Formats: sequence, C-alpha cells, structure tokens
Amino acid sequence: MQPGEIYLDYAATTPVDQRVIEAMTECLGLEGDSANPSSSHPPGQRARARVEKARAQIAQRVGASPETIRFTSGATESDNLALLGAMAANKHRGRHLITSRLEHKAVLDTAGALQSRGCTVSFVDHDDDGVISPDAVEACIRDDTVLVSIMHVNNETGVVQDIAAIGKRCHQRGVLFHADAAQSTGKVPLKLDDWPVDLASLTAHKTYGPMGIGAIYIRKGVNVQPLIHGGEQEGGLRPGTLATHQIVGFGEALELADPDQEGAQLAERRDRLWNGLSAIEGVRLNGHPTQRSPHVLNVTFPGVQAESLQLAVSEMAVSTGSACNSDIPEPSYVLSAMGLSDALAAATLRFSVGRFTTEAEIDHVAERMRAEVARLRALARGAPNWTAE
Amino acid sequence: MQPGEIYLDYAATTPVDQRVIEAMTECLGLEGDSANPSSSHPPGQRARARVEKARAQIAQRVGASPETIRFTSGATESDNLALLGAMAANKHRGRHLITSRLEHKAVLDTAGALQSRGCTVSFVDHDDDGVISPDAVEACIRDDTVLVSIMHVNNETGVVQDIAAIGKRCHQRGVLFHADAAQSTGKVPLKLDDWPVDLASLTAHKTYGPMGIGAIYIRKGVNVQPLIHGGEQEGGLRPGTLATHQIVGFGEALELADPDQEGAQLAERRDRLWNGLSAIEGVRLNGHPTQRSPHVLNVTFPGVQAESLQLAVSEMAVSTGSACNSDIPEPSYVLSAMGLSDALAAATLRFSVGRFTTEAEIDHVAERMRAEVARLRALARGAPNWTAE
Amino acid sequence: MDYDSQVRQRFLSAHRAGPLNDGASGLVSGEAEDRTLNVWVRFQLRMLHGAIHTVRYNVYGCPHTVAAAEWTAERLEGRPAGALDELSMRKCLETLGIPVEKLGKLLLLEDALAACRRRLDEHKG
Amino acid sequence: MDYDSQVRQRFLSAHRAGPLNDGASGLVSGEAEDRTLNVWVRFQLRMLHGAIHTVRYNVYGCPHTVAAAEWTAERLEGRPAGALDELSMRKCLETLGIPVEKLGKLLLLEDALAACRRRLDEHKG
Ligand SMILES: Cc1ncc(COP(=O)(O)O)c(C=O)c1O
Ligand SMILES: Cc1ncc(COP(=O)(O)O)c(C=O)c1O
Repeated sequence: MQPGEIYLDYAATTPVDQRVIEAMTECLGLEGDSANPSSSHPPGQRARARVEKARAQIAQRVGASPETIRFTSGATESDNLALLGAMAANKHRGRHLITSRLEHKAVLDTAGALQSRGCTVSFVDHDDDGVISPDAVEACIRDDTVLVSIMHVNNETGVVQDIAAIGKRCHQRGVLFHADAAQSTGKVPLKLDDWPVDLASLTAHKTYGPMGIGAIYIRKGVNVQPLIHGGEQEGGLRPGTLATHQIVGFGEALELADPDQEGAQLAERRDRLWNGLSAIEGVRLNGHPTQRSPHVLNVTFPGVQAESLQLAVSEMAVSTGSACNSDIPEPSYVLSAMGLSDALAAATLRFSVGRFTTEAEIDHVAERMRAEVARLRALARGAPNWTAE
Repeated sequence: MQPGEIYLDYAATTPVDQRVIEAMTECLGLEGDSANPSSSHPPGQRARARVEKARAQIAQRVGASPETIRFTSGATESDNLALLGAMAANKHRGRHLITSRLEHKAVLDTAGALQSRGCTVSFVDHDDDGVISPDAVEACIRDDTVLVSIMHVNNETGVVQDIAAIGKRCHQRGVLFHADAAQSTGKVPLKLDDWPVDLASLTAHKTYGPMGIGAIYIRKGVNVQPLIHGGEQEGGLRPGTLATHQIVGFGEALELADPDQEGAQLAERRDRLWNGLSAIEGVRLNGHPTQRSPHVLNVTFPGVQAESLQLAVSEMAVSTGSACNSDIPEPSYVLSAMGLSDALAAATLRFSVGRFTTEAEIDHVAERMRAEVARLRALARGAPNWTAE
Repeated sequence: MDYDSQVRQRFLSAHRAGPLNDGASGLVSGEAEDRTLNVWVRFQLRMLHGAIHTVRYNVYGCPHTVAAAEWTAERLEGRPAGALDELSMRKCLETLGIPVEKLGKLLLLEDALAACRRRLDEHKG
Repeated sequence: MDYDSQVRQRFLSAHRAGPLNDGASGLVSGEAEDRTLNVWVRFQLRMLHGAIHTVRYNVYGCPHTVAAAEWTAERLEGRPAGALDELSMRKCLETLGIPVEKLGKLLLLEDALAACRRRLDEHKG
C-alpha cells in the first residue's frame, strides 16, 4: 500500500506477513535451499525436507494428517480438481452433483463444465441470510448423487455454513462432500480429519501467505482423478515442479495463523466498523447476523452506487462486487441470489479486515463513509424509489 | 547451497537471481504492491500494472506480442493445456496427435491421457543423437492429425530440435504445432511470433525466476479449451488469482535473460567441463554433438552406476536420470529411446551449468569425477561386460 | 477500474450538482432513467434572453455518468438553446476518456436534455 | 535419495573392497549377477582352520548394494563357515536402514555367499 492508503480488502488477498517473506526468501537465491525438491542430491533433499515440513504445518492447522494434503496452484485449481476429479473417478456411482448458488465461480463454473459433459447439477436452496440447511442438502440427494460441494465461509458475505452438519448428512447417504475452505483458514477453525469432509480446498493468499499456492485435502481412500499429467509429484495427483518457496510460505503462514486468538481480534475490528457505519441511515448488513466469519462485512448503502462510493473513497481499498472477478463490474450473483435487487446489489461494498487493520483506520473509514454517502445521496436527490429499494 | 557445495543442476531448476528476488519482494508485504490484480481499487490496479509489465517483458524476450502470453503454474500445466486444450477445442478436425519419445513426461503422460480418452497418438522417430527430422514428422501427419508436439530443447540431453522447420511442415499440412520450450529461454533465442509455432510452454524456474509460475504462448486465432474453470482471469483461459510476485519475478527474470550473451558464456563452461571429463576412459557424450543447448552435458561413465557416483561426489549437485522425476531412480526413458542399454543409461549423469557456475567449480568437478570414477571402477573390477556396454 | 483524470476530477468536484431554486422563473427541467442500466439523471436549466444561463443536475450513477453530467453542464452554460440538440455524448466519451461500454448510460443524459428541450418548446409554444 | 549414515559411511570407505591375492591357498570365491537389477557382486573368502579369516568383495551396484557388501564382509570375518548360511539380508536391511525396495538387489549377495558355500563344500567333498 502507499502512504495514506487503507487496505480493507483482506478477503480478496492478504499482504504476505514479513515472517513468511523471510521464510520464502531462504529458498530463493543461490545461498538458499533453492534446488528442485524432486532432485535426489543433498540440496534437493533439503528442499524436499522444507516442503514436507510445510505440509505438516498446514496439516496441523487444518486438523489433518500430512498425507491428505496435496499442493496445487490455489483454491481455484483445488475446486476444479475436487469437482472434476471426484466426478470422473466415481462415474460408476452416478453423475449427479449438488452445490449452491452462493459458491465461488471456481465451483460454479466447474459445475457448468460438468453439465456440458453430461453431469446433472442441483442447486440447494438457502435462506435470505445466505445460510444453507443440512435438511435442504439432504433433500437434494438422489441415488445417483456422487458429490456435494458447499463452501465453508462465503467470500462475499462471510456467512459460515455448518459444514460438519452438512457433511454428516452426505456421509449418512453415502455421498462425498467437498468444502471450499479458501476463506476459512486462520479465521475459523478447521478440523478436517474429524469432520465428515472428503475434499477441501485451501489457499495461502487469504492468510498472509503468497498468491499462487494452495492445496487440496483428500481424505484417505477417496478417489480423485488428476487434471494435470506428467511426473510423480504429489503422488501423481498434481505433477509439476514443487515450488519450494511458495509451499514454505504457505506452511509458515498457517503456522502463524491462529483462529482462536486472531479471530477475536478481527471480530472486534469488524464490529467497530459496523458500529461506525450503522450510523448511516438505511444501511443494511448482508448475510446472517451471527453465523459469520470475523473478517467480512458486506454492507448496502441504498441510494448510492458502490462504484461511485469506491472512487469517492479511493484512499481505501474496499471491494465492489465479487472480489476475485471485479474486472467486470456487474451485480454480485451472490447478493442477487440472496434476494437483493440489482440496484441494492450495486449499492454494496465488502469491507474485510485483517491482521494489519488498526482502530484508527477503522474510525477514519467510518467517518469518510458517512461523509461520502451523504454527498452522493445529495447528488442523487430526487431519484426514483427503485434506486434505493 | 551450503558452503562447499557445487550446483550443477541448472536444468532441474535455477536459483532465483537476486534482482528477481528484489522485484518479487516489492509485491509481497503490506508496504508492497500486494493487492489482488483483479481488484478495481488503486492498489489492485497497481498490481495489475505490474502483471501487465511482466507480460510485456516475457513477450518481448520470446518474440511474441503480450496478448499471446497467458500465465499458468508452470510448463507442466502449459503442456497439459496445450495438448488437452487444443485437442478438445479442435475435435472437429480429428483426434490424432503426433509427438516423440524424447518429450518430457508432462507431454508423454498427457498424450497417454488423451489415448485413454479415445485419441490416437503417433511417436515420430529420431536418430541416435536424439534429433527429429522435419521429414519424419511430416511422414506421420494424417488427415485427422490435429496437433504435433515436439520439444525445443531436451531437458536431459540438451539437444535442440529445429522447431521452425518442423512447424513449417505442420503448417503446410494444416496441422497445429506445439513446442515445449521450458528449457530454452535465456539459452536459445525464441521468436515465437515469427516461427510457425501455435502453442509453446514456458516456465520461469529454469531461467532464474521463481518455481511455480509459467506461461503458455497461444498464437492469435488458435483455439484452446481451458482446463480450469472459474473467474475471468487470463481471458477465462486460466482462472485463479494472479500471483503478482511470481509473475513479476518471471518478467524480471526474462528481462535479465540474454541468450546471445549468456549462451556463449554457458557454452564455454560446458566445454571446459567436457574437456575435463573426456580424459576419463570410455566416457561418452549423449545427444547430438553440436545441435545442442549450451547448458547441458549428458555423460555416460561405463562401468559405474550413476547413483553411486552421485553419492560419491555428493558435494556436487548433479542429476541422475530425468531431473524432474528423480524420486524413483529408474533408467531414463530418453536415453533408452536413444539406444543406450539399461546399464549405460544407469551409468549416466547430467551436468548442467548456469549463470553462477565458476571455472574453479568446473575444474574441481572434473578432477573429483576422474578420481571417483576410478575408485568405483576398481570396486567393480571383474564385473561382466554387460555392466559397461 | 482505472478512471481518466478528467473523469476523476469532475466526479470528485461535481461543481454544478444540486437543484436550482424551483421558485425562480425561466426554469426548465428534464429527467431520464433506465432501471436496467441503473441510471437516473435530471438536468435543470435557467434560461435568460434565449440562452442557457445556468445548468444544474442531479444524478444517480457510476463515476463516468456523474462526470459526464458535470461535463455536459459545463458545456451548456452560456450557449444558445440550440446547443441542447447539438451536444454529443460520443464527444463526451472521447474527451473524458470514458470506455465505450458506458455509452448506453451516457445516452440517458441526451434523453434528459431532449426532455428539457421539449419543455422549452412547450413554454414557447 | 536420502541415505542412512550407516550406508553412506560403508559406501564411502568400502574398507574390505578389492580382490584377495588369487595365488594364496584356502581361497574360495562366489559371484552373482542380475542384469535386470543391474547388480554384480563377487565375494572372496580366505578360510583358516575352518573359519572365515578374511573377506573381500567387488561389486557393481548402487550405494545400498555396496554398503551391504561391506557390512556382509564385516560380519563374516572371524566367524565359522556356517555363518555363510545364517547371514540374513533382511537383517542387513534393518541394520543399515535400507529401503525394502532394495531387497531384491541385496538377495544377490546371499546368492554370491551361497556360491562361496558350494565351493567350500566342493573343496571339502
Ligand atoms: C471462496 C473462495 N474460493 C476460491 C477462491 C479462489 O482461490 P484462489 O485465488 O486461491 O484461486 C477464492 C478467492 O479467490 C474464494 O474466496
Ligand atoms: C522440457 C521440460 N518440459 C516441462 C517441464 C516442466 O516444467 P515445470 O517444472 O515448470 O512444470 C520441464 C522441467 O521440469 C522440462 O524440462
């Protein structure tokens, strides 16, 4: 960030923690552990040891055993691998997938790809707060259902699904369960081996680790077909030279992440921000009021356009629409699915707090938001009702 | 590397150049350009600008225009995307693929996956020096041939294929041409837009850039289906959050890479090493004596096992077998395809020199190799002929 | 989104925003809206001796739309009434460096001006 | 490949490598090879008073095979001839921390020892 800028877009990505940068740098130069971790010579073996240490750190943080963790290039790839790979490897069980309309595009578009390959997809309903009930999931299960994919923490609203309860229903009915946990790590505890979860997607860059590295959790005994071929890395499931510095950064980041302690701090910042914003007339908090991750606040400011609000407060990095795809500003499909009108969806900003967010920043943001919403509402004075409904 | 170690495995991976590390670090911490390059706020746009600068740097180095370069997680993924994506997108033209037995596993295993999906694959012949003639490629082309995939520089032997000539035959016959150029950049000049190449695989970590980032070159107008779905990044062809620091490192690395100047320096080191090794009785250089990249030396030491030699000289990082897959020591399929017996293939080491290789290191290596080959040959005195034939 | 400084500056200042005093004489106003484009705009003109003396606007829209409204107001003040027909939003697009995808929204500004023009003609007629 | 220090040390020193002087008396030798496993080994034993006095070997193989040959030679010296039958390569695997995939190669050492044993019996017989 530049001086004077305030970063409140931690749900899009997090700056890499200084301690993580240091660990990564140790693997990069000629003096570092920079050999190929698949090489059999001593420098290769040292790099390999670092990779395996990181795998153990990650496994430990998400409540899994190391051999269930396979590295990928990020949660997008993990989501694809989970859906395409599990559906392909379990064709004999059927060709039916269940997911929701609140998922990340990495799941939704992959579900679309499966449809075009002859699979059928059911979308489970959710309530207006964006919560999916285990009953609703169970009601969608058919004899030919192979997989249910429901995200843990929603990236736009922060709503947390009860994946343990949902997974339980899946397992009772003999169906595989995948959870996209890209937004969870470090904010909400994960107990993957204990929970009835077969597959989970993880990513480093939402938890102060580097972009471009993620992992897939695959419960022992669950069959998944690789998307990428060539080489024996990651048990043949995900070939390609292992990126030591990236993996080490991921491991270090998860070693540092402590949902119990950090979650409370994030919630405190988030609540302070909501306190400051709720003074604005008509503002509305989207998503379940309590079943939510501590880092995200999704707020509608009826009567102003988020794009304008974003430019007005351009010293703050906040997100309009869906963070990962905001190249094209269009109303968020997640908010639309939750019943917001196009106008309200376009009047919504996502604030997401993180490790480096200060109270002073929060107070500044709340004050500036109050002033700019007032200015833009004055600019729009006389506008018809639909703009704010 | 640790003090006293000598790294001669640059074909497996290269340490990241210090200048590249610095550029990467600028994108990592809170003070850096660490936002998501798809975010519409100013820090996001700054990250995006860095990504686009890197794309231009890479394009420039490989003789392409920026919009032909799409980022992937490495050459393994690019090879998969090229083969699976082009075969899928061009089904109407046929289902026949041509490649060679000298390719990297990323191509060979993907060809295998295509076979299991109903495609047919022909393997073009090569001579004992590992050279593939354009005539031989043309002879394999059928009416239903969609794609030919031939690597530029072989990762084990360093043999350079004349991809411009091969591509020309493909284009004359209306067939797409893919070149795996993972080993080329910075060592052998690339002119992708000028050459009759439709698809090419690139990777950063063989050129002093970071592991875990690569690119695919896709000539304008060539259709490729994505492997991974979700999000609009890279024109929808390769979704997933763009890893700014990785991309920036790749760009900076290619900016620094100068095949004309550096190639000569590498060749000089390589020749000095060969000079020192050729004093050993019976040694044999594999691959074409002149049509080769300046960084690789593939040498057979009849009568000794490479695995033993490697442990004997464990202060030097050299490669036995195929670099990227040496988890499991088995005779190199490339050398076998070139006619070496199993025993000779298992008596082979790959030495690969790089930017940081010094003359003193070369001289030390040559001397140590002479001593250890002598010791191990003495150990094996009395062994039958097949061990050295 | 990367905004041209021309857009940014007009959006942030919006000098001519806000309603004219409705009580005054020689006042015409015109509105346009498009719900699917998520835009509403109203121009108010004070006419003096057959010329456009003052322009004010209110707008609900994206930064480009706001900037275009400000630009429009700038351009019209001091011009004869005929300027209402001549003002081109393609010109606006070019001058302010607005992406062409936004033209649909900008054309609503033309609609609002056309409504002003009709009012003016009614007054005369 | 990560070698146990037990393997590394024996491979690097290989104290008992090299042929015994063929001219001397009380010498038996036995070889084994497997081309597909890429291994050849020869043991030479000097017998004295019915016991194994000295063991030497030559070997063409991977570091584990070399280390196992060295270990075998160590273990046999000073033992009665019966030790040739008792020596277990599974024991060697365990002691030196050799991966079980290498057992096939190591069993060739047993074959070479068995050949020695046969020679010994022939001499006696
Ligand atoms: C819920 C969710 N799933 C998947 C992704 C994709 O993750 P990645 O950027 O690691 O590909 C993201 C964020 O981008 C996300 O928030
Ligand atoms: C010729 C060739 N192709 C592909 C690859 C795979 O590249 P990456 O490690 O970037 O996946 C390599 C090296 O690993 C290679 O040498």
